[in-house]
Amino acid sequence: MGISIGVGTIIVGLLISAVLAYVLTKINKTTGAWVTVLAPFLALAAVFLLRDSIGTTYSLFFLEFELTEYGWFFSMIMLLVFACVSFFNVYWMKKMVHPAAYNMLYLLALTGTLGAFMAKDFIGLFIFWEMIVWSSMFIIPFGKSRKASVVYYAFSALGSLAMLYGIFYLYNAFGSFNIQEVLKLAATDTTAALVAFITIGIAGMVKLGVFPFHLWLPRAHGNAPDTFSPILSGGLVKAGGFAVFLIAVVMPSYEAFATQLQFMGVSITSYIFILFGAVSIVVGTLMAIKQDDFKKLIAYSSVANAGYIIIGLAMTDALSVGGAFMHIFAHALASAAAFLAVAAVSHRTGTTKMSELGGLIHRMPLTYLVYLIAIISMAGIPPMAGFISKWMLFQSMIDNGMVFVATAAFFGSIGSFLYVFRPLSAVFLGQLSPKHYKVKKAPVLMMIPMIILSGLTVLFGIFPNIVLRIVSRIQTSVGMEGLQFDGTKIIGSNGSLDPTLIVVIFGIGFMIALVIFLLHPKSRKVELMDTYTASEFIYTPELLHYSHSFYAPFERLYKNAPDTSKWYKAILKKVSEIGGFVSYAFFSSKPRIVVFWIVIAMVALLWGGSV
Amino acid sequence: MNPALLIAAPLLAAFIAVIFKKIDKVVLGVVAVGNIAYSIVMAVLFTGATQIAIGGFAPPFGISLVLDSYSLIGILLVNVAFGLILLMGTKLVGRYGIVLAVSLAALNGIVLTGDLFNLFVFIEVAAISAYIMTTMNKQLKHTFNYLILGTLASGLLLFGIAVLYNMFGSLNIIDIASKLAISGVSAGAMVLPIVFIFAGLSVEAKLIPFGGWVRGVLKKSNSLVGPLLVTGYAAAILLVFGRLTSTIFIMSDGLKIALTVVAVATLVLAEFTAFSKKNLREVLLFSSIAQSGLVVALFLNGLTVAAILVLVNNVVSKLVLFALSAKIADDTGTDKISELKGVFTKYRVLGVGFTIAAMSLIGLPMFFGFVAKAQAVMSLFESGNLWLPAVILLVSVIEGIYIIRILTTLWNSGKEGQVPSKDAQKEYKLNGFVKVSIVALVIGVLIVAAGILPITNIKEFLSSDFLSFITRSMGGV
Amino acid sequence: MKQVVSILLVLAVGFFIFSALYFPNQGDSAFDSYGEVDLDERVSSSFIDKNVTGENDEVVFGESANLEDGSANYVTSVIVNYRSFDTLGEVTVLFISAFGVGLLLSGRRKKQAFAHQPNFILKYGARLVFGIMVIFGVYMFSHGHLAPGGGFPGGAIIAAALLLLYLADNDFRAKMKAFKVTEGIAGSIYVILGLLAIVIGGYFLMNFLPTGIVGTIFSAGLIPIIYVLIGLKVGSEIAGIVDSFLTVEVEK
Amino acid sequence: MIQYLSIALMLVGIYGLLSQRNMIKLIVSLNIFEIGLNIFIVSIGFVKDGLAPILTSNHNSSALLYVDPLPQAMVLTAIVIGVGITALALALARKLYKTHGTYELDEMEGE
Repeated sequence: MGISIGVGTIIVGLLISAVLAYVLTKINKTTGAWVTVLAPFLALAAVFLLRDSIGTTYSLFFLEFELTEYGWFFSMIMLLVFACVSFFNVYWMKKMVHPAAYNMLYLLALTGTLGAFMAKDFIGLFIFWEMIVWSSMFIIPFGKSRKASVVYYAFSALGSLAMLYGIFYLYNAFGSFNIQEVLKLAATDTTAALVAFITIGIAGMVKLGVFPFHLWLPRAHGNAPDTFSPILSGGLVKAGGFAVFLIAVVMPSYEAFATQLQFMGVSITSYIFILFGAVSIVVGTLMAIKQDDFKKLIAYSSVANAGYIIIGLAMTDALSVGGAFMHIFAHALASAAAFLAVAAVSHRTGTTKMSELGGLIHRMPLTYLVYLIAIISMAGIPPMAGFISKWMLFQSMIDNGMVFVATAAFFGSIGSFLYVFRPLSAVFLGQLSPKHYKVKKAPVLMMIPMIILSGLTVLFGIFPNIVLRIVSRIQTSVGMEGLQFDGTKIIGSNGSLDPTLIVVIFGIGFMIALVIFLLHPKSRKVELMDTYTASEFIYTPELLHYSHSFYAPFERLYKNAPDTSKWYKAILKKVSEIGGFVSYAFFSSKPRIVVFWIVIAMVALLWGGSV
Repeated sequence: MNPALLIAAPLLAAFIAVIFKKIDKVVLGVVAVGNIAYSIVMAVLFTGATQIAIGGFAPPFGISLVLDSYSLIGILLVNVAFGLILLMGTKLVGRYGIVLAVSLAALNGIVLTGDLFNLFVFIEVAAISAYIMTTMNKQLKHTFNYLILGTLASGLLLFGIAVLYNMFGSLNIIDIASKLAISGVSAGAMVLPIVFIFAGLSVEAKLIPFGGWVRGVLKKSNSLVGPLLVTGYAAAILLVFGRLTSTIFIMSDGLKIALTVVAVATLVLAEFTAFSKKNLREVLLFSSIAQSGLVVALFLNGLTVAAILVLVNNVVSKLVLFALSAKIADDTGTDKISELKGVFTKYRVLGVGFTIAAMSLIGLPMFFGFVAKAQAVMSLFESGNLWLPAVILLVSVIEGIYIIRILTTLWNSGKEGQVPSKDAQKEYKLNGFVKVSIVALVIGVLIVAAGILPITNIKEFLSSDFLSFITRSMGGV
Repeated sequence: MKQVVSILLVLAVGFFIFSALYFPNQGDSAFDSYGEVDLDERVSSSFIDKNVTGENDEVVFGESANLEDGSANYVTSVIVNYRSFDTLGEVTVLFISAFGVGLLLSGRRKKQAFAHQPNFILKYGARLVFGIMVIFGVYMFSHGHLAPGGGFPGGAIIAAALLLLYLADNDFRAKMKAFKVTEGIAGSIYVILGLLAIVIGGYFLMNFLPTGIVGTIFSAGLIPIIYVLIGLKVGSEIAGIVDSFLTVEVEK
Repeated sequence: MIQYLSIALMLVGIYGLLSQRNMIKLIVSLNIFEIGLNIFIVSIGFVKDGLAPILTSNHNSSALLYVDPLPQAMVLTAIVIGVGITALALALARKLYKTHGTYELDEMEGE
């Protein structure tokens, strides 16, 4: 065939496959689901092959695309996540009320992300950005909650309309929609840069789920269909990182705000963003600790991790941006893997509530391992990819002397041990609930993506330079200093990191622990219900559950903490009240009341006109 | 091509139908189709803006109809909307065929006429047909309210027109505009007539606080009257607004601000009200009030192209949304959103049409609504206005929330906290939904097409001389 | 309290109207005060000289012929000729509201009976007066182009005559179907004449007949014809309204 | 003077609409408003010492001073429209009276 593969062909191909998936699912559900598996893989291969043609522009009808270094990087992450997750779709077809619509929207969401990453102008970016929003917005209510979808849309709309304001503001100021061009120009004009930074920044923060826009994450991630939660958390959220990257780095915010008050090495505007990041680390961590629902817990952990990403991007030095990129990548892999493990558990047991699960390590050992690797990476423990990124971020924070932020980040890291351990122990360790005696292993097809994701997490934990060299090239491509390497070492400003060495040390430590474990006498295995108290048997497994009131002391500590969702609810309540008042006062069925308002309005207008 | 035929034909139809009662529906159908066809032909053969004199007396002496690209858009919009509404609600026409024909004539007259007093007459004809039509909804008390307010409004309008006649000795809009330009009448002298005309039109255009009648009259409306009042009538009146603001509304700064405040307050408050409502038709009603406010605000700022695009988008999408909602309400006996969970699971085509219209309404890209909203925001920026775009976009968030709330509820039957399943599905029965579905789907396809095509050359489109084209064609004033 | 607020509001509106019309700021006065009107600044001056389409200096009663408009009554010439389109709309208003009244007060109906049976003299006296009134009404609308009056008052007089019969005779019930047909035909002819004018003269509602000598009964072209049509139409419509109001719904 | 009074009459009509609750009184108020308006419109066509705009054998030339015929034509239209609306309003009032047994808007049941 004479068609050369380009971004246009990929987008069109995905759109066609979305329609194809819809039609095929109508005919046969499984066939349709396989389309959603094949399409991302083909796209992944195609985008991978486009590595050499970075910098080329493509056009598709009226849309223009440009393959940039960072666009390629983000697209690869996204496609990887989609490709892996889509294996699960096959198993979920029977559970859906609208399977055909699900498959179509799933691929449309993928198209949206790719289009947004590769768009050359802002109009394209916005169109695809909104495509992500509405395709996922229709998928979320297929899960447990309709409200979640509305909450998701409300925040997304806030973000994307803020972005639209920024786009048109910039167009009005510079007469162009071209992303690169406009952002370069904006850097020379502090006001325009500020507007762009705030508006597009809000869009990014909303997508990332940074405080105070984090509320949609637990609701949407927690209630979306199990197969879509990994997409949301591992994939779509990262589009927010893309938006923040645009305004922080592609538009060199350090140059644009050079005249502003500088604070800890960054401008005050950037510092405010960093502070939001710090707050969301703390909030995300604290909230994650108290969740009972497995999926909500990971969702809150995503909030915390979004905080790291935005801090890294807003600090705009080589190490921090590199760290943020690495973190985007690592967290995408880890959270997708974690959510997939949840999905696998949910597929076999039908629940994601931790208090109803337990002891699944005996039934689903491989799932347990995948989850373990994922949470180790999320918590930033070597030798996983998550450790590398966190190390880079901490390095940078300390360089800049950001004590408060660094404290928050450390708090988040320690907190993450608490919350990742809880599901681990509650779901996989402990005793098996009697309901789940007959649970089988996760199906083979589900294992494939989980193993791929875990494998990559470990691989890039040991050899992070594979990714970091790409990141370094991205940094030089947007005109900033790139990361420095020395063999397998990553050079920081006050120290360097050799991941391979760390792995070796960790490997030795692990061996010693294993030996001790093997030599130690085995404990006796006890069934959950094999107990009695006051000479009575107990029949409620929940009360005996390992994770029952797991962190009760902690929870008591912050019981009275302010609840952000209350603020939004209060705003909406006010809106509703005003609406009710308007309806009551102005839209009366009594002519004299309306005449009264008409006369008042006329007097006001006549008076206003004569002023 | 004489546009007077668009007015004469429905009138003739009404007069004939009163003699031969049995054929009124046939006549009405023929006229509706004929008007659509004729307006399309006129659009195709359109060569340039002209004033067509009635009775052979050249303007400003006789009454004249203005045929320019602006009124062309208007008649296309009004006639097509009317035809589609009629198609979807044929069964409801009953004995009201004559009233509908007269209202069609009046709407065309409102859009076309270039004479202020003639405008008043047609507004009255339209209003009286509307009063009679709204009695279909069996809310007579509210109809009475509407009648009182509508009559007061047209009285105010007439007062403004009389003052203008005294000042300029003419009733022709373009003649007054040119006399205004020549005589250099100060903006202060224009305050009184402008405020009275504005107030008179606002009652029909449903601006807050003028349009207080609308909730009672339309919240229980059937799928014929409601869509007609919300789309056709609103479009015609708002187009008049546009014509007047761009010709004879010479406003002092204070008055311009005051009028803009009314329009923007309508936009914001009506969206808030729509947000607080729980019934489909009420939500849509307040949403269209808000859109009227937006359109008027854009007109007042001289952004005619943007205003027209927003208006067209609102008319087209509200047409589908309101007609389908009323249809659902007629057949299921309720239009409470929470009681209609998952109604689209069974009627998917209907649902797709509804969804596309709704998404166009909130202005998501790939739909026509985005083009309209983008144009509005963009041209506001160009005119140096930075706060109104922010208001529009913030209000869009509220609008999006309630529309998405409707969509997710109507598509998914599951209880909150549970995955939807087919067993929990409530059974709905809609009669004769096929026709409605097809109309909705066709409009949906058009919305998507119109949403994709102009973006092809969005830059040219946005910077095109469409605006100057319109002002030029307004008789060169 | 409410009254006080209402009065204050009304006074405020009045204040603005008066100050804008009669006490304007310096340079804001554009409103011609009462009686101080220069007709030459208005379109009406051309209506009086009848020179909208051509040159014409003076119209003389009984002499000027074949002008653009042949009516001696200027108001009539404005209503039925220069602004005939308004009149079509106006006729439509009455038509549609009569129809609406009929719709609202429909159902199986019978005439509302009075408590006292009207006596013989009233009954037959009314018939006599009815005849006179109808003749007067016909005179009114057929001389609309020469004298005050015209189709609308003429029609109203005819309807009043019918009202008289309704009031005077318990058994009287007009044939509503005939009225409907009359108004339908009259309206249709009006529109058809307008459309015919497009064919003949190129303009909707153009006065395409020769206008004759100003001041004679057979003058002014289409004006008398249209006024007769309007008279018939208004008469039957108002009669229809009267009928609707004077009858009551039959209880089932 | 007559113009001032006509405006005053309009204001009385508006006051009626503001203060009345009875349907018939509302219709009457509306009519008062319309009559005031009509007189106002006629008055703007008045020319001092002008003749009634009809050519007769006495006043047989258009060169004489006539009052403006156009506002009179407008008023004729406005009157007819007013008649139509009043008829419709009365019909509505009567229909409502039949269902609710009252002309007072506030005493009617329902919303």
